[in-house]
Amino acid sequence: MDLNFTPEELAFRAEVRDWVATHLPADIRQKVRQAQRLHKDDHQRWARLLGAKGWLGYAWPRAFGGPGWSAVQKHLFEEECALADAPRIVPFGPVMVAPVIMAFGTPEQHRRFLPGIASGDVWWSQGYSEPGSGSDLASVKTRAERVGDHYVVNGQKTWTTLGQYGDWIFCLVRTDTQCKPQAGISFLLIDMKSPGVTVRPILLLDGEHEVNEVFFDNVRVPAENLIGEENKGWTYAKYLLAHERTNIADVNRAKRELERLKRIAQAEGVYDDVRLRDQIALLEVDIVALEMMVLRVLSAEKSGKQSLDVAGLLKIRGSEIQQRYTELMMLAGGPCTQAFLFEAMEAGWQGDQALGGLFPGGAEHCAPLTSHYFNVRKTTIYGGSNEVQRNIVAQTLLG
Amino acid sequence: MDLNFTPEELAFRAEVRDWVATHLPADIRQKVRQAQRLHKDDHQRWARLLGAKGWLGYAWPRAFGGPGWSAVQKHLFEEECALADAPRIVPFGPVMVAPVIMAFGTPEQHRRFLPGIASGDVWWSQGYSEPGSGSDLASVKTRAERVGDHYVVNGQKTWTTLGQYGDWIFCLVRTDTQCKPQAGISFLLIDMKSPGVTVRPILLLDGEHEVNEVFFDNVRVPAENLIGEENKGWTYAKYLLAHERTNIADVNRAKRELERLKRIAQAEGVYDDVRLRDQIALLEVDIVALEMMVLRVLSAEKSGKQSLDVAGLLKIRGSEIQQRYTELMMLAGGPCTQAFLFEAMEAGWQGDQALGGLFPGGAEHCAPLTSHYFNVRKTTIYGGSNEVQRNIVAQTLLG
Amino acid sequence: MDFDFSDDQLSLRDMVARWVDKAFPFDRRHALAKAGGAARAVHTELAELGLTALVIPEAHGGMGLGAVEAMVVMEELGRGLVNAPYTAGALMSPCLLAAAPEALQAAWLPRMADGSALVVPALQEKAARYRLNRVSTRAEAGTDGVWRLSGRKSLVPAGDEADAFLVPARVTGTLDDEAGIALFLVPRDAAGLCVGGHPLQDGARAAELQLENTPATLVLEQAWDRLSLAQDVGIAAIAAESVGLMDRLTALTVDYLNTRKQFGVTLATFQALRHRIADVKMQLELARSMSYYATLKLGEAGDARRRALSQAKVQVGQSARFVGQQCMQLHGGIGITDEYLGSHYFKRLTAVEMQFGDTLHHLGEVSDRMQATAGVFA
Amino acid sequence: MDFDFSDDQLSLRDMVARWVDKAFPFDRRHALAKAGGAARAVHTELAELGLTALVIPEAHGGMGLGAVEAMVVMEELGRGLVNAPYTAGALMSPCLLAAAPEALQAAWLPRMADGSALVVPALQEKAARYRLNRVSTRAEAGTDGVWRLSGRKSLVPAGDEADAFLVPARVTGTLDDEAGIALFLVPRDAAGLCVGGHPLQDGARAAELQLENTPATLVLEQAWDRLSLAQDVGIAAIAAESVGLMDRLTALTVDYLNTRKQFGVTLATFQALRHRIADVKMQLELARSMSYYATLKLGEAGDARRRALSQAKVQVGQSARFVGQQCMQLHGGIGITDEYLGSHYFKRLTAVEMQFGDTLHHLGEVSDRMQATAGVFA
Repeated sequence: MDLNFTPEELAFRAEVRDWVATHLPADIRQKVRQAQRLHKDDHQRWARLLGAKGWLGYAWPRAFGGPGWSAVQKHLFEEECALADAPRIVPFGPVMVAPVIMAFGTPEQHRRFLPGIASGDVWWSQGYSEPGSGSDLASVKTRAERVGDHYVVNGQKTWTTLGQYGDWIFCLVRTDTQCKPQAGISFLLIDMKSPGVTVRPILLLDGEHEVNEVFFDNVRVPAENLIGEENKGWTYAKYLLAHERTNIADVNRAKRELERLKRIAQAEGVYDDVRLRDQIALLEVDIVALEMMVLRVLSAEKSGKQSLDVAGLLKIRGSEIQQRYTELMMLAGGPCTQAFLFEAMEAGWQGDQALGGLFPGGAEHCAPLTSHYFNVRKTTIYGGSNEVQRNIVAQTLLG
Repeated sequence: MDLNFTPEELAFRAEVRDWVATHLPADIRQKVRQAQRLHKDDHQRWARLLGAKGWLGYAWPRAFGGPGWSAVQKHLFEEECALADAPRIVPFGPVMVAPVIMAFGTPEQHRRFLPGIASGDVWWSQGYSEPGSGSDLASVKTRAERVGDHYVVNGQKTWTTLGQYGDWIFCLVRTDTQCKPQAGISFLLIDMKSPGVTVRPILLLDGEHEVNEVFFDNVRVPAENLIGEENKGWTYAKYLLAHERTNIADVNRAKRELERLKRIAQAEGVYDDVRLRDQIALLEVDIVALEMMVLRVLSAEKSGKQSLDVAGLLKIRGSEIQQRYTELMMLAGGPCTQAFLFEAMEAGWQGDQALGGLFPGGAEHCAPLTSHYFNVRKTTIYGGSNEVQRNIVAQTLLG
Repeated sequence: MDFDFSDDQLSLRDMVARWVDKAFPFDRRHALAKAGGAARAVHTELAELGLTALVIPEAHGGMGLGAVEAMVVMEELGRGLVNAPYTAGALMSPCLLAAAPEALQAAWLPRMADGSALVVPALQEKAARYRLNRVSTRAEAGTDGVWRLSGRKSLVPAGDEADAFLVPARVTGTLDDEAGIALFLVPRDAAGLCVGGHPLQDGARAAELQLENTPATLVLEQAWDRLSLAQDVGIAAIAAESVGLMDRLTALTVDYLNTRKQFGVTLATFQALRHRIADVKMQLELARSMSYYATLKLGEAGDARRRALSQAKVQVGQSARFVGQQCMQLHGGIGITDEYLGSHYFKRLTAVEMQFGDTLHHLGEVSDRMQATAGVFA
Repeated sequence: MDFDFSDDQLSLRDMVARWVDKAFPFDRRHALAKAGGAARAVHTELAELGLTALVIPEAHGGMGLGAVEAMVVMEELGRGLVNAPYTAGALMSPCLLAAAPEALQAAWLPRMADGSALVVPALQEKAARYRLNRVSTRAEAGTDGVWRLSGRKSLVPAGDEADAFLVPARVTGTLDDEAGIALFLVPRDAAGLCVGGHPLQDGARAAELQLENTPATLVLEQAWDRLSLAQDVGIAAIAAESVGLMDRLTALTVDYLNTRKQFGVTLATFQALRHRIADVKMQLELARSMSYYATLKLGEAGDARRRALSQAKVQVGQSARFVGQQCMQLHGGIGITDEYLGSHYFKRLTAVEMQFGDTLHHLGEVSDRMQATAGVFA
């Protein structure tokens, strides 16, 4: 038992820290630090910088051009990126579809798709959820009919995060309607520039355009874009969901946001108010406990001695903590966070100078706080709702 | 809309207050105030005093010798008793079985059983729960077979509160095993001095003897002790449970205990500790809100204009509040409440003088606090567990 | 002790509910919010219903009704998610002006009653957060006998649509002194007044006021007690509004649980969700109880009223947060979209908790005022 | 960064677990508690296993093992619900004596290691509640060079079964001064010492000490840092014990849910109860994580250690309360009976929360020590 990283791990951390400090563009860093709106270019500039370094697919094995890092190294990389105010890596390409392509794709598919993902040049989207399927993912209705050497796809996906930027989308589609729901699903890669693909924005309650509906109207998809076998898609989907769990707790970002919460409370003069401060202290305990739980998982992966299946707990706790720190930021920001300026989410917004110097939000940090609180209501819903996660946790205990 | 009681109601309250102040024996009042152990004699002395005044059956209609009070008057009576540190009325006779006897018993049964209940002379016990039936009350297994003009009863009841003092017990018994669980139940009154009745104590986690198991071994019960019709007992049982709901929130006692909590916190020097004090303030809000909810029910009963079905909510909230004030009392009492002296529950215990002046509990008020915290864990379990109550509340909303 | 509504009160409720049904559907509400939250037109419609006259004395053209009627109206405005400056303009301002010299009352109250004038309080200073007594705006009487105000007020409801503002300013004393705060009336076209309007997160609209030697009419010299009362009137009003909001949001959620299918069955079949909606109902009924309490305690003297109103705000704040968050969660993805009605109830419930003091603030108020006994009749 | 246990640590765990299985069944535990909580015999058995020697230096007849081994033992003692004065006598006292003059160490540590002597700290003063620095017991050096103590200590673990006490007393300074507290050793047969034993709610035993000019041996003159460290050793120990307690109580509850039938099906089929047990598991794993954290942070310098240990105590306190209460609730009536094993786990979990400072106390400690950054490696 040892709480310290090894000298090798510490050296690795220092290397990442140095590289990120040098390469993360100052304007992007500033946006993340202020929790302002990131645009496609912001995401993609950072992705390409990581890609050029070979770190965008930071969880990839060497065989596919990845760095072949250990679980601890991946964690340290994520932590350093978070602490340096780097944007989250948009996961749909490098974290989600890439492992599926590696595991179940053909060598030809590897050659065709992985380089664009690794470089950050090709933007992938996710086509899992449908209007009728939330937690019940297997109830996929989007139909793909084999016609010659193509599939013809008709249907609708939804909640497609940042799908407005997507070049490609990986989809669960129904290729057999005569069997059990799970048995007739296939995993298809679709070029979003294909005729018949329409992306329509869904505004969320914070007024932001983050997710989309994607419609497929007789979209012709070459059969070589099928991953693995027809009707075996559910297997690949579950494999993907298992990989999505990496960094599910997002504790590194929580540590960063806790620091920001304290900055906000100080700036607003309430850091020494014992009532609010106690809430921050409680959150600090929550975050340390979550981090220790994450480290226990890493240690178990590292040694391989004892498995530790707490993915459900990490998802539940991580999302609760995200919601809590945004809530406390809003409360610390005080009544003026209730002012709503859409422009305040943009870098370059002048804060107190807006409205002829009359914007009430005062310091710039207050402007997005309520929007963020609203935005993260999603975290306990998506990625398997926390209710579904509790089902899973209970299943492991009770059978 | 008016928050004030009418002059008549206030006059009634004053009458009750005066009478209780004059008649409640000082030694009993002191025990209740110190939350010490009450014995049979304590309960029965108070019951007989109330009985002599005609107030033991305080919810009874005039036709059966009760005072015929309105819902508000009943509430005011309960409140005055609580505020004066009177013991709770042991409900099994006057509150639980009496309404069933009144509603479904024969005139002969009225004459035979009600006077003893009204006077406080006859101690009744409850025979509902069985080892196999907790929330699932209808799964009664205790068997009553009709043999001539008797029933022969075999089986076991459990959780019989204060059953060690019982003269009579009302029981749900199974008289038909060939039908649906609810359909074969009868409601039988059994003399606990009958041969074959054995009462065995169950100690609860606080070490107190409050509940019992009651065994029936070929107990012969005259058929005239059957209430209503054979196999219709489930109807009567539900009627009883509905009546049990009266005062289910026990908010009057909560108000009294909140006062005691503040006394304890002051005595222990932590009333001005903002952390603990905030918890007390939150509890105060909870109690006011609960009281308002109770008053809304009374108002609705009084006017008959709009029904207000919040019994489940009152049970849930009332029991949670009971648990919370005992928890806060324990925390306010501090580490010395962890000392355990069985004698400390008794009146006449000398507090700091015990153990040759070395008992750590210090002020007498600290000694029973942890025991009480343990004791009230039952409140969210009995009388329909809070989980069952949530089922009921949800049912009214969702169908 | 009686919580029944009178027939007149029930008629009032029905009238507001009918107006909401007919004139304030979600698409109108949504469009107003999208357009920046301007609500003067809505205020005018409420005036046409007679609602802006509700608590104004009959002598000044009002209906002279009381706190219970205000509660009835606010519940329905909440249920209908009506973003109008009703609490500010029709309840708090009349309360403040009731302490004004008769002439000033006569000049403004009739026009407020018929809706031709909208007067709103400007109580919030940014740095004060929730401390009503932290007033840094200064008032000085010039040699010409005219009071002039300098300072800044934030989050003034419907500020750039109002005709005048009721502005507390410090005449004497240090920053937090309760004594030394006077109340002034400032017309929107006053010299040296700059008004910057902006939308709010809940779809309503507010403004920042900048006052520089702005001439003002004295309403009340020692204004502290009256300010505190007016804010408590506001607390009772938004408590009632919250009950309406929660009532409707719970109903929406119940409908959704009974409709939405997953795994081949409706969500309402899942016990964990059933228990959650039971918890929601609990918080709703506790809040409703405390909304009644708040309204019925408004007439009590100083500290007893203050304690009761803060107790109510603590309960309503907790309930608003719980009901809002849990109803969003129970809806899943659809609940958090802008196009869905429910998310706007959630946003308003969020704002309510932070209006006139958040839950922690009022918990402090309760804690500061605790007495040996507690309860409705303590 | 490695949370695997070594083979030796796993053997140690097995050894304790085997002893619990064989020698400490529930009926023995129950009988001991009923009889007043005397546990010296149990302490002796633990000594026979070598466990009392665990952290005592090899030079003094101990095994010289560390905090992780202590954690392993405490988890198993918790799982087995073993009420022995192990935290006090085998972990905290050796920590305190490590700062004593060599001769004093030589006089006591070997006997503590072999179990022939039981030495326990007497840190609690009633009026101090959880303030370790609030020491009113006075120490005065007589003209004969002998220190004499006067004062009173409460809740001294296994007090009337111990052979000696480690007693902090004030030499100089006012009531709360951290400087001016010295540490003394007082044998139980010292003149002027009155020991009154009594049972505890959790089935263990403690004593009240009354000292009147009681002669004592000086252990350490400026004892504050060492006292604080020893209490943190205690916190880490009961954190580990709590994990064992919760682990077993959760397992008992899982078994019960899978066995008990209501309405014709097992309780485990009810989703609301399934989600509750998931929440229990959450609290258990958070507490386990923070128990590791507490143990691994014991070696850090003053304030960093203090902060970490208080963070751990806050988590463990919350978890202990939640797991204890919910597992009782999930059991229904059977859970709260004296004859059922589970209720005794609940009672011990209740005591644990109030030992060495309750959750609110340690939240204050965390709050007082917050820094800009936070986290395991902050």
